Order: sequence, then C-alpha cells, then structure tokens
Amino acid sequence: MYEAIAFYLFSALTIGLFLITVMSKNVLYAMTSLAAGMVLISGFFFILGADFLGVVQLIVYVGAVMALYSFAMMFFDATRDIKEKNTPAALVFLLGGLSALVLVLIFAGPIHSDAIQALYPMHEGVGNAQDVGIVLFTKYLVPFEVAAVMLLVAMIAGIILAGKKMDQSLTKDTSVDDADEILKQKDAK
Amino acid sequence: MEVVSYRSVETFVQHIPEVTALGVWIKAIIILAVISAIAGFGTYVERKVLAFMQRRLGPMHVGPYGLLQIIADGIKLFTKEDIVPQNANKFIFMVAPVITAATAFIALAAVPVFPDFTIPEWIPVIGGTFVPSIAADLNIGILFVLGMMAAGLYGPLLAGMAQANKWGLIGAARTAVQFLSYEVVTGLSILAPIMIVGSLSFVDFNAAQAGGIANWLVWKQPVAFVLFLIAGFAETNRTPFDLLEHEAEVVSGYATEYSGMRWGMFFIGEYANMITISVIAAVVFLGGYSADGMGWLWIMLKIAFFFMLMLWVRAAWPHVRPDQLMWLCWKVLMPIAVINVVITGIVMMV
Amino acid sequence: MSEVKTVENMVSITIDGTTYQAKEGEYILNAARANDVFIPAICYLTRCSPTLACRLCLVEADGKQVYACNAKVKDGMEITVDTPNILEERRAIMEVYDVNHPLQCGVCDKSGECELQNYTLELAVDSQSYAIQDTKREVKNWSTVLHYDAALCIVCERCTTVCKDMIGDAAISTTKRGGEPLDKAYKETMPKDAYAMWNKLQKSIIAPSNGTDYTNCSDCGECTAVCPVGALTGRDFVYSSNAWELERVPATCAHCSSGCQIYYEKKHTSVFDRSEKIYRVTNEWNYVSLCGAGRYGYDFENRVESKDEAAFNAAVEAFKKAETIRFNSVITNEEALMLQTLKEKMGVKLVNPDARAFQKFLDAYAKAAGQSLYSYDFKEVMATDFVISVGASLRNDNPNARYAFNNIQKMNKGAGLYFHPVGDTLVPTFGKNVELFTHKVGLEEAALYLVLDLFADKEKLPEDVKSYLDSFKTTATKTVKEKVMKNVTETVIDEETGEEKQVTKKVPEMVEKEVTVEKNALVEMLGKESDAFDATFEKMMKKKESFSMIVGEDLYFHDRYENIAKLIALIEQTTPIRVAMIPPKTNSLGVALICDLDDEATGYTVGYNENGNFRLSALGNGDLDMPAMNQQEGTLTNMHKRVTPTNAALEYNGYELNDLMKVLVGAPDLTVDWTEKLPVSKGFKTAKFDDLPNGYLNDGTENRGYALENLSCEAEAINVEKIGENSVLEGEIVYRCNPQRQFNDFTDKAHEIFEGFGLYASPAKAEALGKKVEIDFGDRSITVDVIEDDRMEGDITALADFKSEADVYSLFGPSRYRKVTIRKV
Amino acid sequence: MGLEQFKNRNVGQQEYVMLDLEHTPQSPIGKFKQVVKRTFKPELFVGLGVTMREMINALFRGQMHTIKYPFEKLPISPRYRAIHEMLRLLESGHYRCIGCGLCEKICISNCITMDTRYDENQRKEVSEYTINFGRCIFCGYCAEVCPELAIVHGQRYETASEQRASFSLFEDMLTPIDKLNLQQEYDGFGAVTPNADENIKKTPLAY
Repeated sequence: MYEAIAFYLFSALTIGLFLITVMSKNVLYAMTSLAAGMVLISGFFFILGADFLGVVQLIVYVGAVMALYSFAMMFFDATRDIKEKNTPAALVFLLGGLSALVLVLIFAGPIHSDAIQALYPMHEGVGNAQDVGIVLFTKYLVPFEVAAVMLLVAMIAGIILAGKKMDQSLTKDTSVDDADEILKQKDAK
Repeated sequence: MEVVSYRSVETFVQHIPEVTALGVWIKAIIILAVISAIAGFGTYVERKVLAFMQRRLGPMHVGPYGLLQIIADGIKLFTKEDIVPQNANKFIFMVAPVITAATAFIALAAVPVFPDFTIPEWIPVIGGTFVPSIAADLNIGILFVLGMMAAGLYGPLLAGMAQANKWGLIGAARTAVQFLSYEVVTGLSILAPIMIVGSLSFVDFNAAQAGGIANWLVWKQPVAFVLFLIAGFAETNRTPFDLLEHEAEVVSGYATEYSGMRWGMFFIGEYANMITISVIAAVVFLGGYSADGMGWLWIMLKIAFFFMLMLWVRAAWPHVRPDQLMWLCWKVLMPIAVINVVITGIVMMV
Repeated sequence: MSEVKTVENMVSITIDGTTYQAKEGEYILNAARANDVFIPAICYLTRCSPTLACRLCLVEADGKQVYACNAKVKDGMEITVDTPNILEERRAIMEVYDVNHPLQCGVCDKSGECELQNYTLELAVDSQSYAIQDTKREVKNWSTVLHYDAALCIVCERCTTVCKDMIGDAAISTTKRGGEPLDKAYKETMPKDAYAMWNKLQKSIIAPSNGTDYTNCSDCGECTAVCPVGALTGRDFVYSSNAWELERVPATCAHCSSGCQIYYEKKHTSVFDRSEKIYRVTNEWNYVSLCGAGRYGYDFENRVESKDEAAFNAAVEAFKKAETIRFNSVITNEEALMLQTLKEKMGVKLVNPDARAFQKFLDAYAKAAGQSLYSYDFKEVMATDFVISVGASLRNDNPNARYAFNNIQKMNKGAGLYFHPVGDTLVPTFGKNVELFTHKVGLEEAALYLVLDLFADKEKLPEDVKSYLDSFKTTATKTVKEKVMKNVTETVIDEETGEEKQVTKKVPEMVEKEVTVEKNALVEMLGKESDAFDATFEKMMKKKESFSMIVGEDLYFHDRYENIAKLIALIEQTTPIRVAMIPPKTNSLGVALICDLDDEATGYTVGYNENGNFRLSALGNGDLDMPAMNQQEGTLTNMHKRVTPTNAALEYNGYELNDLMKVLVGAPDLTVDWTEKLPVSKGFKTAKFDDLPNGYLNDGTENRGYALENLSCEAEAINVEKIGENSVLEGEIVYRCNPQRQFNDFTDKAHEIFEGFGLYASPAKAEALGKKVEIDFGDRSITVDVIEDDRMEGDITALADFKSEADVYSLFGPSRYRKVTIRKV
Repeated sequence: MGLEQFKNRNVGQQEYVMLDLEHTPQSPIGKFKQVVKRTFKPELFVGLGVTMREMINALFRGQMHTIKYPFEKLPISPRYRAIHEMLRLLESGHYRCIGCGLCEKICISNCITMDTRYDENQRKEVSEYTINFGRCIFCGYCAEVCPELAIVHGQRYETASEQRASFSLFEDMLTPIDKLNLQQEYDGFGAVTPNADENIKKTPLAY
C-alpha cells in the first residue's frame, strides 16, 4: 500500500516537475524542478528495491550532472525570465507531441498484462549492489568497458582542451625574487 | 504493522527484535528532535570551546554558564524578521534553506544514531516497541548518506543563485565547486574500507570491526581515514575549508541575504552534517558501536571526539585559498585516494 | 556715488617707494588708508580731529619724523612707514599700553576684535620691559547704557574725541587718574615718544565731563563703538557674548531718515532657546555715527511663530472693501510701491500725513527750483564751513543733521545759524561761532528773508524782494563802549630776589563812542539785537567758503509752506547756499516720491502700523502680523538721497505684504523683486536688490545702494510773498517733537531705550507744570506726564508723537505747533 | 630600549630572526612535495597543541583573560580622554571656568555652547554650559585650549544611553563641592610644569 501511494505521488510530482522544467521561462525554476525530478526518479528505484541504482541516480544525476548544469547557469542572470522564440508554435507542438506519442507507444506497447518479464530477477539475500555488479561484469561487460573507454577518451580530450595554457599560472608568486634576496642575505650571515 | 522490507536481517550477528513502523517513526522523531537540539547545543559548544581556546569565557549571561544561550538564540531566530530581498527569486530563496536542513536529516535516516533499545512495557501505547539504531537500514547505507549529502549541495547553491546578490552568487559557485570536487575524494577514500568489508551497510561495518580496538579499520586504512577526514571538513564547510561563506572575501557567501529562521536552517543543516560525518567516521574507521554494556557511551565519545576535532581545528588553523583548495583536491587528495584504492585492491587480490 | 576725484585737487605722494594720489590738504594717515596702506594708529578717528594720544602713527616724511594723523600731505612727499627708530618707538609704546593692562582677555567683551590685542601682536610684543605700580580703577556705569571698565582703558581718547567732534555732547573728558609718577630712570632709557605717551597715560583716565559719576548726554553709545579695547561697552551687552560668535548682518537703520548703515549682530538666544536674537548693533564708526535709537533700538522684531491663515483671509477681505489705507513712513520703498500699485489697481486712498506734507513741500520746491530734489546731501553739508538750520529741532529731529552741524563747527572751523522757536542749550555749545535765534513760532519766513538779506547777491534778487528787504533796514546812532589798550608802568618787587623792577603793562580801558549803526528789523523780529548780531556775523563770515542750509519738518507743516519752498529756491538761486532737507520720518522721501498720497481718510480704513478698521502691524498688536524692519529685506530712501538696502537679521514666519499683493492684484515671488520696479521717472534706478552694495570703501566713500537722480524740471518764475504775520502763534504752545532716541513705536519697543511718552519741557517750565497735565487742543484733549528735558529752554513744550496709539498727529492736524490750554492734573 | 638604540634603525645589522622563508615551489612535483612535507611535519599539530594548551591554561590554571566588563572594570590611564569634567579651584571651591568661549570656538564638531552673563560681583558668570555628547568626538581640543585648566577629560567612558542624551549641563560636569578633595589634577598637555616657579619672570604683578 505504501508503495502504491508513494508511486502515484512520485509519478504526479515527477511529471509536474518536468512540466515545469519544460514550461518555465525562468532558469532557476527549470533547473530546480529538473533536479527535484531527478531526486524523485531515484525514489522509483527505491520503491522497486533497487537501492543501489537509486543512490547512483542521486549521486550521479543530482549530485554531479545537475550540479554542473547549475554551475553553468551561474553565468546567466538567474532572476530574469528567458525570452523564448517558438515559431512556428503549432509545428513545434505537433512534432513534440508526435515524438512523445511514439516514445510512449514504444515503451508502453509491450506492457499489456504479464507480457513483460524480468530477464535477470533479483537474487534473494544478495545485496542490490552485487546484483548490479554481477550483470554488469558478466553479460554487459563489453558495453560497460566500451562505455568506460569512451568516457576515458572524453576525459583525456577535456583535459587537453582545458590544459592548453596550464603552464601560465594566475597565482604565480612574483615575490620570489625578493625572497631570493632575503635568503641570500640570510645565507651570507 | 507491516514489516519494513529493506532490511538484510542476515547481517545481524545476534538476534534482535523485529523492527516495526512505529519504531521507525519514533526513531525519526528522536533524530529530528535530538539532532536539532544537538545542533543548537553544538553552537553553544562551539562558542564555548573557541572561547576557551582563546582564553575567553564565551557566553556567560543567559542561564548558568550561558547554557540558556541556545534558547535565547532560538527565540531570536524564530522571532526575527524574515527578509526576502526585492530582486530575489522569492520561491527558490525561501525553499533553499529547507533543502539544506531536509537533506541533512534525510541523510541521518541511514546513519546509526544512538544504540537500539526497547521502550519499557509500562509506557502506554508505545510500550514494548523496539527502536532501532538506524531508522532506515539500507544495505547501501554509506552510499545513501553520501548521495544525500551530495543533494544537500542544492541548499547553498540555490540560495546563492536566488538572492540576486554577487556575494551570494560567488558563494554558490564555490559551493558547487567545493562540494563536487570533494565528493570525489570522499567517495574514493571510503571505497578502500568498503572493499575490505565488502558491504555498503553500516551494520556490516560495525560487525566487521567488532572485537576490540585492534580490529578498527583505521589501522588497516590510515590513509583513507585521513583523506576522509579532510574531505569531511570540506563537505561540511568547516574551517579550513569554509570558503562558501568566508566573511573576509564574500561577506557571508550564500547566506548573505538570509535572516531569522531561514538562516537558522542553514545552520542546523551544517551542524547535522557535522554529526553525520562524525558518525560515519566513528562507525567506518573507529569501530562503531557495540550493543552491549557501555557501547553506547563509547560511540558517543567517538562522535564527540570528531565533533570536537572540528571545533579544535577551527580554533587553530587558518583558511586556505580557493585555488589551493582545488589544487589540494584534484592534485593531491584524489591521486592519493586512487592509489590507496589500487593498493588496497592489489593487497586484497594477493 | 563716490565723489569725483578731480585732477586739480590731487597731489602725488610716495609711501615706501610706491606713488599714490592723495587729496590735497589731507592727513597722511587718511591718504594712506584711502590707498590701502597700513599705518598703525589707535587714537585717530577719520572724521574727527587728531588727538596725538597714541603716537603710533609716527612716520618719516621727507626725512622728518611726523605723526601721520596730524601732518598734511604735500605734493611729492616721500613717506617711510617703518624705520628702525620708529619701530622701536612703536614697540615701546605698545609695551607701555600693555603695562598693568589686566590679563582678562578670556572674559573681555572685546577679545577677538580688540585693537590692543591686534597691535600687540602686530608689533610682536613678547616681553615687557616696563613696570609701575597699578592704580585702583573702578568699574562704573555712566548711564542707562554706558558701562566703563576703567582698568581696561588705555586713554586713547577716541571716546572723548568722537563725543566732542562728532556727537557734540562733549559729555566725557579725560580727568586725573592719580597714578604713581614714572620712575625717572625711564626718561633716559626709553624712546622719547613712548615716555611722553606713558607719562600722560599714567596721569589720566576718562570720566563724565560734568564732574558727576553720570554722563549727561544723548546716550548714543558712539563712544562704546569707537573704544578700541573693552573699556567702554553697552551695559546690556557686557559679558553676554564673544565677538566671534556673532553673525553680522549688514542693514540700514530704520528709525529715522538718516538711514545709517549698521550691522545687526546676532546669535542664538541661549543654550535652550536656539532662536536667533540680536545682541547689539555696530557700525563703521570711521564713516558713520549712530544715534542712541540706532544703536540700542534693535529688539523691535515681531516674533511670529506661524502663518495665521484666518487672519490673512480676513486681511484680504479688509483690503477688498477698504477705501483708504493709512500708513506711516516706517516702510520700505518696495512696500510703498506695493501700496501705490494697490491704489492704481483698486482705487484705494493712501493716507500718510508726514509724507504727504513733505511731498507737497517738495513739489512746491521742485516747481520753483527746477529740480526734483534738494541740492545737497548731508555729507556735502558736513564738508561746508557755514551752516544754517531753519525749522528743524536739530537735537531731536535728526541726529545726523545735528552731527553734521556740530562737525562743521569742530572740524571746519565753521560757523552756524540756528533758527528755531524752541530754545536749546546744547546747540550753542557746538562752537563759539554758533548763533541761536529763538524766534516766535511761525516766523520761519522771516528767518529765510534774513538769510536772503545776509547772503544774497543783490544783483540777482528780484526787485520786489530787494525793496522788501530794504524796507526792514533803518539807521540810528548809538553810544557804544569800546575797549582801548593803555600802557601803564608799575613798580613791583621780585619775590625771589627782592629786587625792585619797573614793569610796563597794557591795561584795557573803556571809552564811550558814538557810532552810526544800521538796524535790521528782521533780526529784531527774530529776537536778536540787530547791531550786536552784525558784529558777530562779520566775525562768523571770516574765511568762509562754502555754505549750506538744513531745512526741517517745521517748514513742511507750516501753513505757508508754498511760499517757504519758493523762498528756499530763491535762496539757492541768489546765494552760494545749498540746501539739504530732513525728511520727517524714516522713508518719507521714498514714500513721497513713490506714492500718490491723499489728504483725508474716508470710509473703511486699513491701517499699516497705524490705526484703522483693520490693522496690519509689525508691532504684534494688529489683526495681521507684518515683519518688522529687522525682519525684512528691502530698500529705504534716506535723507542723503540714497536708496540703501537693508537685510533681514531675524527670522519671520508669518505673512508679509507681498503675500497679500499676490492674492489681491498679483505680485512677483519676493518683496525684493519689486526693487527694480521703483519708478525711474522719480529718480530711482532699475537695479536688482541683490546687486546693491552696502558698505564703505577705505577712503570713506559711501558704497551703499545708489543715489537718486536729481531730475531737472521746468522752473516757474518765483514770486515770493511777504512774511505772513497771521501764522505767528503766541501764548501756550505745544510743539510736536519726539525726545532723543525715540522716533516711532519700534524704538519705543526696544528695551534699552527709556525715553517715555509725554510732554517734554524745560526744567523751569516742567516745575511750573507739575507731574501730569491735560493738554486741551480745543476739540480734543490728552493727558500726559510731564518730563523734564534739561536741554530745552523757554516756555514751548514738546509733545512726543512716537506712539501711534496716542494719535498725536491728528491732534496737531496740519501743523507742528498748536496753541493749547494746559491744565494740571 | 634606549634612545640610542631607538635611533639606530639599520635593519641589516640587527639581530633579527629570519622566518622560515623558502622558495615557493614552481613545479607540480615541488608543490606536491611541499604538501607532503608540511603534512608530515608537526606544524599543523603544533597549532592544535597551542590552542589545546591555552584551553587547559584557561580552564584549569586560572589564566582566563576575560574581564566581566559591567561587573569588573580595568583601571584606565589618568590621561585617558573620556567625558569632560569641569574643575574647581582647590582653594576657594569656585569653578575655574571663566566663560572665555575658546572651547566653544575651537570645537570642531560644534558641540559646545555656553551662556554667560554679568553677575553681581562684576564678574563674567557662566550661567549654562553644555556639551552635546551625541556630536562630541572627544578630540580634546577644548581641554587643550582652556586657559584655566577648567575643562579636562575625565575617566567616565560609558557614554551609551537609551535616549539620545544630547546635553550635558554645567552641573553634570562640575566637580561637586563636597568632592573637591578628590579632584584629580590634570597632568596632560597644558598643565603646570613641575618647574613652573623657576620660570616665572618679573612682571608688573610683582608689586
């Protein structure tokens, strides 16, 4: 019963929050609702007993991704409304609605009565993290490693891009010369 | 009464009574009430300890030895005018401190606070209820706490962005940078003990270190312990890493425009986080608690030690610069943590 | 307007290597001051005779040491201000002045503006070489206003000099101090002048000249103004404020028509009452002398806290239904112009008896003389050496006229004729060449005919006047006694040696002689013996070059004023005499020029400081408050024919006349915006109030406001009539005349002026009248106190008119003299 | 320090202790080394030790520094310049102020005003004297300029008030006549020098 209540509550809230994200013209509202929606999505994981994924969702999306988003948002004036240019509005609505419909059909299509079944059911008595680990490091090992390599590539690229001027220090101590003088005097003594 | 399902009963060493929803409720209330009170009391202790270390007296006038100062402060905070700046985003501005306090307390749900006990039978209604030490004993407890503390970064962040104040914005930027960076160190430093124990549950950690000081993880993972402590200081925004609200540079950072109880919620959140970090450090590295005898006193003392350490450091050490902070994180602490994890892994494999 | 410096009377002198221009015959000190060259001097007063008391002004002129205050400039004179010897003398003099001078600068009223302090610093006196035992000198109050601290006095004699040469009272003089004689050793060691100065200083002190402890004078306080140290101060001011705390507001005195330049000095009342208060009035004493009213009659302000709207609305209503506005001449030109505007736009009548009389007289004079105003101002009068006063009670009507009369006698070795029905004991003391004619009331025409007879160029006189004058002449033989000197030889014994000596002495002897004398019936008519006057007049006329005549209020209120005005014009045409007139009240001249005045008030009357159905009052006793003269800005036209600005010294929060004007006919923002609208056709200029200066230049040039233009108009032929015998009054006569220091309700309000309202009489008459009398004017009567005035003589009594409440003006009607019945009460 | 030493300010030759000045490391490795060095040197723990030692000193060895101010007060220097006092003449008890107005004139914050008048003894009497302490900046000019040493700065420094206590009146500042024996002579600027008697010159007052 608790799960049912929690599920519907979370669903309503999540949809509402994401609606705000899409509709709001205010950066701050959009960002906040997006982050809050992410938190609620982790709630679904908890309800499903996938604690590990829930926490990962929290840490990765809420704690890291969204935080970086908001860090970027600080370069804008968060208190001002964004001017949107949705022309032609009808076309945007139509295309957006169609894509949403297609997505719903793709995901909701298989869900009719008991047609959907878990391939890898949870092991009783084993921690949730272990379950994820087992799947990741057995069946999905190759995609996992590919993803890891891709991330590594991205990281290296990022470091190279950001590190072009790393030899120039903003905080370089220019008083070194003076310190040299003093040290010399000290040595002379 | 439905059984709370997310418990790995198997991990408990000895038989314990069944945890009921009522017990969880009671625990939640206890945490809320007591930790709030302790957070308030923490301000008093902090002022006193800092004063003593500077050979001052600290608060003396309200109540005996200034003990009632917390109440006076509370009354002050509650009755003070709640000011919202004109250009601020009102809703976000008002919500931000709530996020800080809420996440701090949510994190506490997965942390063992006080040993478990059974309420005596003669008390009506709730008599005989078993109150667990952890409100929600998730098997990924440590990860949950870290995740919640990561979510807690939204408090200062949104506060700083919503208040239309340059100091607030800089404070918010510093929040994002500092919390994000040090989360990595926290995670990596705690990864090595997790590898050793093989679980993310506090209960397992506790069990793994049972049987005396020699079994404490701090001996096996001293580097991780130090890294975790340093990162913990940064995560709780304590000296020498309290750059988010560094008065000399950014007035009061994200809290610049806050007043009254909204400011007070930031404060409570900060102190709750301090307690959380102290508890984690005590449970993960210093042997945790034992259910028998004076166990509850020991865990209290351990937590108190970490709490005290934070005050002590504040009294003794200066701030670091923001660039030093980042440098320390990414170029010193993180490599060490990674190396520590690698070495731990090699040792375990061999 | 500054006097034109013509090239002829200028000489060039050299002071310390720089060449300057100076007026011929001027003292070196004055020439230096006029050219902004500093020569130290304490005792010298610009318009008075040098006293040589301080000897600081020692300079070297053409190689000789002379006193700059006493030596006249010569063409090409080389003057050195400082030589080592002179500096030594000056320093010694200043040291001597500092001997025994009490070290109480801390409490002294003069501290901060003290010339002793200034010169001690200027001459860098930092040590004292001389000493003598001090004499006890008491603090005294000489009169109701004068406070003398003898210990502080340095006996520079400025006070006595100004009292004698300018004021004419000569009420104070130096007297013996009874100090220790100087140590003989000083005679050798000290510089000569310093020793002589000290010797004199040690012996003298200032005291009332009548030998009592109290002065008998007009209480003008000019001696306190000129005192360089804190010795002489106003009693009320003593220890009440320091000089530097007071803020000076330049203004024009509004009590009489002299319109003297004054400074109101004000500061907050006390620690608890922060409202401003006037503490004293000061003046540029080198260039202008004040009377007692100007100096002590300063606290007549009308303190109004706020605007009384109800009263204002009532006033607007009153003005709307008014038929007449009655006012007096204690108003500014701007206000007069406002009232004139009301007359033009609303058709009200303007009634002002004193200005009306003066206006009519001036019109008659203008028609006859061909110029809109009289010829001389009183500064020019002061420069002449023969002065005649007709129809003015010199002592009471106008202090500046009196000072001019006196100053001519003292400074120009001048002579004076004073024609007036009321006897006066002060005027004869002004100089030995002053002749007093105490004539019968109404014989002013005879006085003017006499002046014509004495001074006129007979060729220029019309035939009828000539023959009329000749008709008074008769010849007669008379036995006179003459003094002849005879030589007498005596034998006397020398007391010291015991020898006998033959001494020859000249001894006067009276010899009787018969002479033929010309008798002038005019002189007899005016109450003098004709032949005796002829002799004195001959003496008076010696070495006289310039002549002036002062004309007073009696003539304007004379019932034959038209004839008199013609006679005056005739005098100006046929004699070298130039005339200056005394306007009866403060701004009578301005009002007379600006307003079209009416003779009689009718219907509903609004009174401005006067009685009326609705009364505007600056005295605080009316239906609507108005600002007093020390609370408003504006200009006044004074008897020197100048339009001078005055400033507000104190705050005024109520309504002013301009506010009424705004509602009634529309008006500019400020009262002083009217200044530039004053009628140019009457001689005024289009000048903005803020552009008008108010001060004096270093050479004494009056730099205040602007001078009225004396417009020429078409002159009619002068047909003078014979002396009107009908206007002669005999019997019990009362004269409308204020006591000294009282001019109007405002002077009466001032707390330091004590002259009361009443009937002033000579001592003998006062004794005869008793304490209180009822004066019956026929239709009305008034009961007043009798006040003794020991400077009056004769039976004519003077009834004060300064209280507008008593309505003395209407009692007298169109005349200044009235035959009355006086009953003791 | 003697005057000679005081004037000898040649820094290079003094026995100064040089602080531990090292080159700021430039290379990342150098910086890393510095961190490690500093981490394992007890520097940080010395700081902790000091604060702990001071706490123990304060708590257990009675070395607490705090003065419980409203209940305990420190003695202040006799030359401290706090609220003004008007002094009296020691011999007669008459107040020293002669009402010369110099303090009023010199006051740079314009807070002194006084009323004076001519009294029955032909002296200048100060009838009222006020200092507006809301404006006074305690610069001390008034005391310095006073020719009679009548106004001096006293020891009362508690100027806070619930009201804007704008005035202090003559009686408030004047030494009470019964406290005359307690009157402290001001020995600051302008006070009589110890050898004043020797410096007196012969003046006419010698008579």
